[in-house]
Amino acid sequence: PVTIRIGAFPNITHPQAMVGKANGEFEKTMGPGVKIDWKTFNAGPAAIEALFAGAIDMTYIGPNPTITGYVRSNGEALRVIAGAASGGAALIVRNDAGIQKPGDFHGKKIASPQLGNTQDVALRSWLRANGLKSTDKGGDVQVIPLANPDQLTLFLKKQLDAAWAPEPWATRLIREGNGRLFLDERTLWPNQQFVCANLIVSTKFLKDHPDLVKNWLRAHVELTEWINGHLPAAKKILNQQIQKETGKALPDAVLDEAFGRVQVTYDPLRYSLLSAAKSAYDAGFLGRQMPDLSGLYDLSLLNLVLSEKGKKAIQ
Amino acid sequence: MSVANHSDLSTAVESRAIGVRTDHAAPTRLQNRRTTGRGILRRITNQVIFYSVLLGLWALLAKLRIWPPYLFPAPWAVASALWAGLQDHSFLIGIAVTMKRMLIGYSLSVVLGMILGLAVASNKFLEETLGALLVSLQSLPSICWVPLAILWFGLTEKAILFVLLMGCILSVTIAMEDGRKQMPKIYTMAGRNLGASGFRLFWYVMLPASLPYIVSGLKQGWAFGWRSLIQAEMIFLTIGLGQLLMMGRDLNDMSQVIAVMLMIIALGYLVNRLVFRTMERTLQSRWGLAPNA
Amino acid sequence: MSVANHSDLSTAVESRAIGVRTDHAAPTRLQNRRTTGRGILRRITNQVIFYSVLLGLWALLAKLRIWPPYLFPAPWAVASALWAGLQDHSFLIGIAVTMKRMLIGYSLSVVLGMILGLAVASNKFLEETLGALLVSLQSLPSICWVPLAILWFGLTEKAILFVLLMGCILSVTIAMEDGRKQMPKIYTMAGRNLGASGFRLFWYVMLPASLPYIVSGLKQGWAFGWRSLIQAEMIFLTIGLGQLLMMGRDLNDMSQVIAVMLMIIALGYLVNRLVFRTMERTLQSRWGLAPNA
Amino acid sequence: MIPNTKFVAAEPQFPTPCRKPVQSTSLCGKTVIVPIRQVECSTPKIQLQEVSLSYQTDTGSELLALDRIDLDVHPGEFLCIVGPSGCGKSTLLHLIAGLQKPTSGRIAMDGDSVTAPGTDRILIFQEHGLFPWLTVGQNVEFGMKMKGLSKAEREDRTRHYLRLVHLSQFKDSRPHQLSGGMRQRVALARALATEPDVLLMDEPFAALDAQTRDMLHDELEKIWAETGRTIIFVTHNVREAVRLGDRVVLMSFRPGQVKKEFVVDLPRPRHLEEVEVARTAREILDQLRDEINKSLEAEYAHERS
Amino acid sequence: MIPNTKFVAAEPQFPTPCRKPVQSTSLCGKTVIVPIRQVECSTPKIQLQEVSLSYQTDTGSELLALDRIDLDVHPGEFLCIVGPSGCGKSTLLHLIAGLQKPTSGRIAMDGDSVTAPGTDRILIFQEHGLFPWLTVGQNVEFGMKMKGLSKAEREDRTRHYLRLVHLSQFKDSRPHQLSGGMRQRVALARALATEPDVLLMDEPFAALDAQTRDMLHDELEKIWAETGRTIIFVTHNVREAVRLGDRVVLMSFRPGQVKKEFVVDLPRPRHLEEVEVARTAREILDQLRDEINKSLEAEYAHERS
Ligand SMILES: Nc1ncnc2c1ncn2[C@@H]1O[C@H](COP(=O)(O)OP(=O)(O)OP(=O)(O)O)[C@@H](O)[C@H]1O
Ligand SMILES: Nc1ncnc2c1ncn2[C@@H]1O[C@H](COP(=O)(O)OP(=O)(O)OP(=O)(O)O)[C@@H](O)[C@H]1O
Ligand SMILES: [Mg+2]
Ligand SMILES: [Mg+2]
Repeated sequence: PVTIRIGAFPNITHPQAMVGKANGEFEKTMGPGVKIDWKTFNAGPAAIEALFAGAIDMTYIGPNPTITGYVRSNGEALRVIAGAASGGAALIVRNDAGIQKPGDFHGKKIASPQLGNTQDVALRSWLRANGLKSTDKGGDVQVIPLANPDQLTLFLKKQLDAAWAPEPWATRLIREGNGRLFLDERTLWPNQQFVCANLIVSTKFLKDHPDLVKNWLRAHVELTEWINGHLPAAKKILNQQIQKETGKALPDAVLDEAFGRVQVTYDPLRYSLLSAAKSAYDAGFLGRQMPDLSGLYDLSLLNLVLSEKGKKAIQ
Repeated sequence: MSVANHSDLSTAVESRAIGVRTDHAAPTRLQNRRTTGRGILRRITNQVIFYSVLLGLWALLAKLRIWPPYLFPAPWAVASALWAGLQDHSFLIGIAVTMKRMLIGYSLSVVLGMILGLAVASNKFLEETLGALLVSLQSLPSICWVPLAILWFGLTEKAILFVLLMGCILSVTIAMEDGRKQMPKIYTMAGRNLGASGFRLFWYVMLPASLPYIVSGLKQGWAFGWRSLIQAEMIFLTIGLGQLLMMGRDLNDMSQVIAVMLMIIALGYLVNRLVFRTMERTLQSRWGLAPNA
Repeated sequence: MSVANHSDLSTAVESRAIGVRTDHAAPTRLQNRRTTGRGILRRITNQVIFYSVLLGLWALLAKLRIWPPYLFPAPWAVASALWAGLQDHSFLIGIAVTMKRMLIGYSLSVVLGMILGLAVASNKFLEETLGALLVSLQSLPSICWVPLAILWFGLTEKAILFVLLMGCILSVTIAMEDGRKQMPKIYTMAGRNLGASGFRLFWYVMLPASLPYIVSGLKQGWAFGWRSLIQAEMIFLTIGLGQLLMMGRDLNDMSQVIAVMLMIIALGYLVNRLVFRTMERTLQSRWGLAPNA
Repeated sequence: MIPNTKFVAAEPQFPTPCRKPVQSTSLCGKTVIVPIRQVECSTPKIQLQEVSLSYQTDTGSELLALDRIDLDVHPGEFLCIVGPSGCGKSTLLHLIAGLQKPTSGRIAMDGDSVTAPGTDRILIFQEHGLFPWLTVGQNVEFGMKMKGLSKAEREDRTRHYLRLVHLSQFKDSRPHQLSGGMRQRVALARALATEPDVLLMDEPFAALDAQTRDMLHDELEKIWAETGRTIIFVTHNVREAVRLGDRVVLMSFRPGQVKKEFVVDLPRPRHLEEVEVARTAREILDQLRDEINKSLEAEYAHERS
Repeated sequence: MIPNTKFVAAEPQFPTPCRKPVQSTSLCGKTVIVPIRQVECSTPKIQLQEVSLSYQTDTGSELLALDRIDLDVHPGEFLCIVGPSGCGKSTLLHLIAGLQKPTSGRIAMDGDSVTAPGTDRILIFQEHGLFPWLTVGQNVEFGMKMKGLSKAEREDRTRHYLRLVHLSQFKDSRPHQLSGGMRQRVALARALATEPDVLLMDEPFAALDAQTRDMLHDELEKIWAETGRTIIFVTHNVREAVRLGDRVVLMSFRPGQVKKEFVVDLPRPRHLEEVEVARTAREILDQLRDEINKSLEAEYAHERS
């Protein structure tokens, strides 16, 4: 039998993977001839590394690792074949930091989870859009790349004023770190939609096993629809799976609030990724030349699946 | 009279023992004293006192709520995390998996490290080239080996073992080299004079002569390996203590982090007591080295 | 005749030197041989050959494209990354910042490690309690100290130093303990007999007597510390080699990762050659220990 | 050469004559050492009462090295100990030095129990025990430094005692650069330099050539006579014991016991090659022979078993 | 006791008489050792030609330890070397053993240059050099194991030689559990057990009591007589040298040179306390005294400078 090796994070932004893993949807769709080998990651670069090395065939992953992976391999290594989730990031400020409006960020410390990652890029472009400058660009706003758990600690120590954080950390910063929602990133985008996770496949696997990929996409789309149709049940399964993999479930309140800012979708929201890439390039993360991302998407299989189901194709 | 005097003497000496290490008794005699019921009792009492005080201090700090409890959890919170983890077997499985990896990887490292050490020791060319490189390689953090590991072994157990290996193999090799460099000249002279040369000189003379260093290196290698393994598990996110630690951290669950840390410490303590202490003791009593008390 | 014979002899001995280390000449004499022009020349030739072969192999593998170049970059790709990093000074600044931290943190560790070692050595109670704990603590990966560091020191240099300290202080302490345990009994006996006791016994006898171990421990401590520092820098993401490494990794830029690794190796090599080798040499020639060649 | 010598063989508990420091008087440029005898005696300098020591071997069995030793050493006495190899001579000195603790019995110095080493009793180890990390000069200085002597004083004495053992030229050498005999002499200088009340010497001249040893005998005797120090001197050379000692204690083969004591009543200075010294030595040797035979018997008994 | 003894003092290059192995014949239950003299001589067993060695000291200056030594040792000869402490005796043995390399000159064994240690020349180190990680028995076995002897043979010989040095009971002890003299005897047994062509002995009996030493003298002489081995024996005890040697080489004080050779032509077995042995020894001692005086002069010269 063939084996599909697929990566995912035990995280609410990878809902199809978590729910599908839990209820066996993928096994059902792929049939008995296919063995599914799940690999767990908790950071994009490691997943890309594994994809490069041929250790996995597909993975659910955020947009920025996708871009760097594509650019680093000169467009050789991977293709985006579907979206997974949208939204799920927010700018949180500490209640007693005295921040009411963008202008108040002068001289403040803002954290992002990782240099050059999705939130980091979004933060930097938002700052620029609001006429603020980070210290490394000669301004007075300090952008500090810092792991999410450490952001919470520093919120409590009052050494950090704000953070651009993904879910569920945004919610936790609000609930446990005396934080306040300053900006939901969705408000910055058309249709309140921007990609926060998509499904990528290694080019080689896509070429060798288009049928398998297509089957996978079928399950993926079905799961997406099921989740959107059965939100409470889906959330429960999602949380159980997270608990299974991480040893700890999210508190229900956190789950509800966090998931409220996430939308499950199979649309890769191409425009949002391209605009994020532009921002990343502007911030200096993608080298000297704006990379050509025209070959990044291969949505033909997704569209086949959608048309089978009588749904609108995605360009 | 002699009885009275004797007890006089022994208390006098006993009381001195609180000062700097006194080795006025032969090692065998000291071991004797150590294995007496009284000695063990005293040691256990000391340890109970010490750890109780530590625990009390921790409880006090937690009670005072200088730091919020999710950053500085109280002992009972950690205890309940520990209990929960043990209840649902996740900790036990983690320990089992991690220990299994450690045992395999460490044994491999020791064997390979010794072979490497032998190669470097027995070949002038290798020593001048590879030898110098090895020490420098040792300062690379384990994360550097992760891409190579994935490249060569994929996301398998082997990759984790590789990272672990790269973490501790060099400790063993370097300890062997140190032992060889610092060992008294008379041993190799006597060995060569009695007809040992080449491999046999290494095996029968240089290796045993540098045993004290090798034991020290094995100890350090164990620590290095353990750290590398935990880190590898954190990166690869496969079952194990490293994953539990990472999850605790990712979820900002300090009770779990500390519970896992306690387990790591306890395991380290156990291995040290059961394995390395025994090795040291044997060495000391056989070689007649300074007793450890 | 004596001249002819002499050269006969010396070549005979020279050719033997390719086999297992022969220490038939006194250390001082050997050092002499080593510092002769011919010896140095040969060593350099050896090293040039070795590293050229390594480089050639790497280039070959890269050329064959067994692995994709974005994962296994060619030497020239790494060279250009290195060049770029040096050009825009980011590497130089990284090295400077990291080395500064390392020097401060390492010196602190050595001093504190020795004090800790002394405390453990001089107090039976501490030895039985703290002593056992220390070895176990050593197996905790540095990441465990990060939450505590942030909690206590916030986002400051101090936090990084703390992580570094926790990484290598124990190596020094443990090496001191090992040295004390494995040192020949006669030294403490002679010292006590001549009136040394308490602190002075430690300082004037036990410490120098365990110097060979301490040097070994300092070496291992340096490696431990270096790893911890890099990891701390990766987590705190402040300027430094760790950050450069992390950025390379986050951006999946293997050329940069390898370039930074090469810099770390080169620094390790330099420090080892300049500092630790010298210490070992001095020790060997003073104590008349087995020469290293 | 010197006719009026006397030799007394004594049972272990024989009340040995007690000596005050001898006086040395200069006679025609040559120092003649004349012991002054006293009948009345203060407390012994060193007193061993029923001292036993047993080592535990790896196999768990016990090896009784010293068996109920009773011994009094008087202030200013020069006591020599001889006995077969492995009879416990070194162990005995370690006990007196306070480096080991007896399994039973009591050791007292000036009436006080010995529980730890002290600078009043300096031991010269059989295997020298020089510190390899110090130069020869620093080794000699070590004990004085521990005693807190001033730098000038230390340097003075170092110079003096290194010269005494003929090693001035090697002040800055390392111990490993010396020959076996030279190391022994450094150890001797190191011990003498601290100028202790009691000197415990464990075969200090074993590795020396006859000439050097003769000269050191003279020097040691002179120091002893001039300072009134108490010396316990272990040697395997019976003649040397007779040459130097006021009293020679013969120890028995395992377990080490005091087999016999001999008071050597020959006038000083004596000479190793003297007839009287030789005769006395032969007397002791005969007794020693019995002990060795016992050791042989033990050996053959073990063979047979 | 034995009247017909002869003593010849010889200049260094004096052609020493060459010996074949002596024969031992049993006479009324006592072994009498009779040397057989030969005038014709094959190649020397060991030949030193203009051998010099200098050590470099820390300060960079050189210390000339051996200065152009010329020495032939004949097959089956028992050669003793005496000399003042620090004159280079141990260094000389190390050179012959191949453990050190001369600064200049040539050392040959059976005509071949010596460049490395070999099992045909076994050295007993002055500081024993036992392996602390092996038991006494394993230490003795070590050389035989390296030679590839069978287990049974090894055990046999170990038993035999341990018994020879009276240490059968300590077969399973560790070296650190032995007394100084016992360690020396183990080292002796270890060297003898490999049964080498040439035995190099560096003060092997220095730490032994008179009786034990006497017995080991007898044993050594017997082994030598029975096997025809060549022995180079360093000692500081001139009498011992005369007791054992066919020839005694006196070395001069730094730099070590062959000052004089003495052929000892006394019938064997000799005894340490014999008058003739004593007389010969005194003769050598007188020469030694000159050397010591030189060392004293060097000492005082250094003092003054
Ligand atoms: N650490 C030890 N463990 C066990 N036995 C020991 C130890 N040290 C000494 N012995 C035993 O104690 C006995 C006496 O040893 P000691 O060194 O006192 O003898 P000695 O009289 O000094 O002999 P020598 O003249 O050979 O130096 C010996 O039989 C020896 O085997
Ligand atoms: N490793 C060394 N480095 C420098 N000098 C040395 C070294 N070893 C020995 N020497 C010097 O060489 C000389 C001869 O030493 P050696 O050990 O051969 O003397 P020896 O005749 O055996 O004396 P002893 O009778 O005291 O054992 C001594 O003066 C000594 O200081
Ligand atoms: Mg002794
Ligand atoms: Mg010598």
